[in-house]
Amino acid sequence: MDVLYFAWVRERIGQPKETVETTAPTVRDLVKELRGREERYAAAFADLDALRVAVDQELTDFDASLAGAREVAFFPPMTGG
Amino acid sequence: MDVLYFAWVRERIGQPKETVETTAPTVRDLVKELRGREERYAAAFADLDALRVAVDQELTDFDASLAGAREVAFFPPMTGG
Amino acid sequence: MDIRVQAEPFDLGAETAAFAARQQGMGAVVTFTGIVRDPPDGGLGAMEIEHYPGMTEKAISGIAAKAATRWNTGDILVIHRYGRLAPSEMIMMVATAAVHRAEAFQAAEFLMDYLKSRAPFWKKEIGEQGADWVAAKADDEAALGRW
Amino acid sequence: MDIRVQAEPFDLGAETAAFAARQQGMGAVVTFTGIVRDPPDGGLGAMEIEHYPGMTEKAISGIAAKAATRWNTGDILVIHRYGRLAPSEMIMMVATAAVHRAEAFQAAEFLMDYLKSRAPFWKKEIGEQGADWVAAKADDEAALGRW
Repeated sequence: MDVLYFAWVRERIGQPKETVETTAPTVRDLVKELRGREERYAAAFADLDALRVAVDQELTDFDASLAGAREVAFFPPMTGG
Repeated sequence: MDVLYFAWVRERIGQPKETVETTAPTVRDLVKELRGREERYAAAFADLDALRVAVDQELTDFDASLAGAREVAFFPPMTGG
Repeated sequence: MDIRVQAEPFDLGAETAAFAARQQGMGAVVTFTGIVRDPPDGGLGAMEIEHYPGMTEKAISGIAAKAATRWNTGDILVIHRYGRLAPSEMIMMVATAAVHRAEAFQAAEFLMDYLKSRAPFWKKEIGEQGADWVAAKADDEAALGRW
Repeated sequence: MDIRVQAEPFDLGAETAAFAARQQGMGAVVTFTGIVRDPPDGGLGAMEIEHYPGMTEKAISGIAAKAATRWNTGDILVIHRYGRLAPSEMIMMVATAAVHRAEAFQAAEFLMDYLKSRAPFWKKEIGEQGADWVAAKADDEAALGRW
């Protein structure tokens, strides 16, 4: 599964994209796995309220299923316009 | 005093402007005088709710004083924009 | 404040670009353009716009000054035409600038609501069957209530 | 529907004029333009806009489609830039057309409210003292509540 990071999440993780082998059933489970990996993940995912998530380029929430997902992206609240 | 007419008021009166000698203290008194003149005035001023008035180019109401006024204009509700 | 009442057409693109370019420290520009509609039934041949020279400029300046005080706008542009206009011709435009988007939108809507009902213009629709003065809408008068 | 996500500048005047010219039977055109502000204290050196290629276009198309359904708009144009922008450069624009003015204004405000908080763009302000990601405002999230 491709995992993408944007804005300060990308800066904390230190890369824009990586491929992750996971059987995590939901986004929240994936976040738990990533947090356990390295300090930079724990830092990036410290406060889920400050984060948003998209699965296959659709905005969703942390309880969303990852069944069949090809791409998950984590980022702060958007500031377009 | 110059009296101006616009839109369908101008069409009913048959002219855009005339000079009127009057001592009418208010717009309403002036309207009474004009109504008494000729049928075309009575027709134009039949329904005051359908009319608006400006004294010296400021929108006002029919009870406005004419003391010192140089120009009075009668017209239907505006449809700009 | 740039207020123009004219018979001539105006160049919406050039006016919008020039307006945006001359703003300083503004984050938002809003424009509104009113166009003579060509209804599907093809009834409208032309629109004739009458106005009250002298009072028109004063009334629009007063409306723009109120908007500028209320929303701390950067600048305001109003161009309004009079005379005979064909379908799809532009009748008028306003442009507003402000630091934030909500202010620019509100100032533009305020200007439009007041121009509709408080600036001395009258529209006449000229069709094949004759000509009719456009009646003021209760909605337009009611719209002023929100400001 | 014309949606463009690009690094290049756009020509506000030409886009606005072309948009208005291609509408049929519409009485109202509204445009909004967002500009990089140059604050009075001169702190802002540049703005860097990051986005999520692929999702950005999808998200904007979805927002525009919602607006078009809700207000029966004539057409919708959205141009949004990414990359590094200097103060007074234009960040983005939207244009809407509708039969009546209220619909054109509402569609444009709806687009802006949703673009602010639901399209995957992130702004970073780059000053002399360093760079900071712009924080999302509670106001912007709250603005969605009105639709």
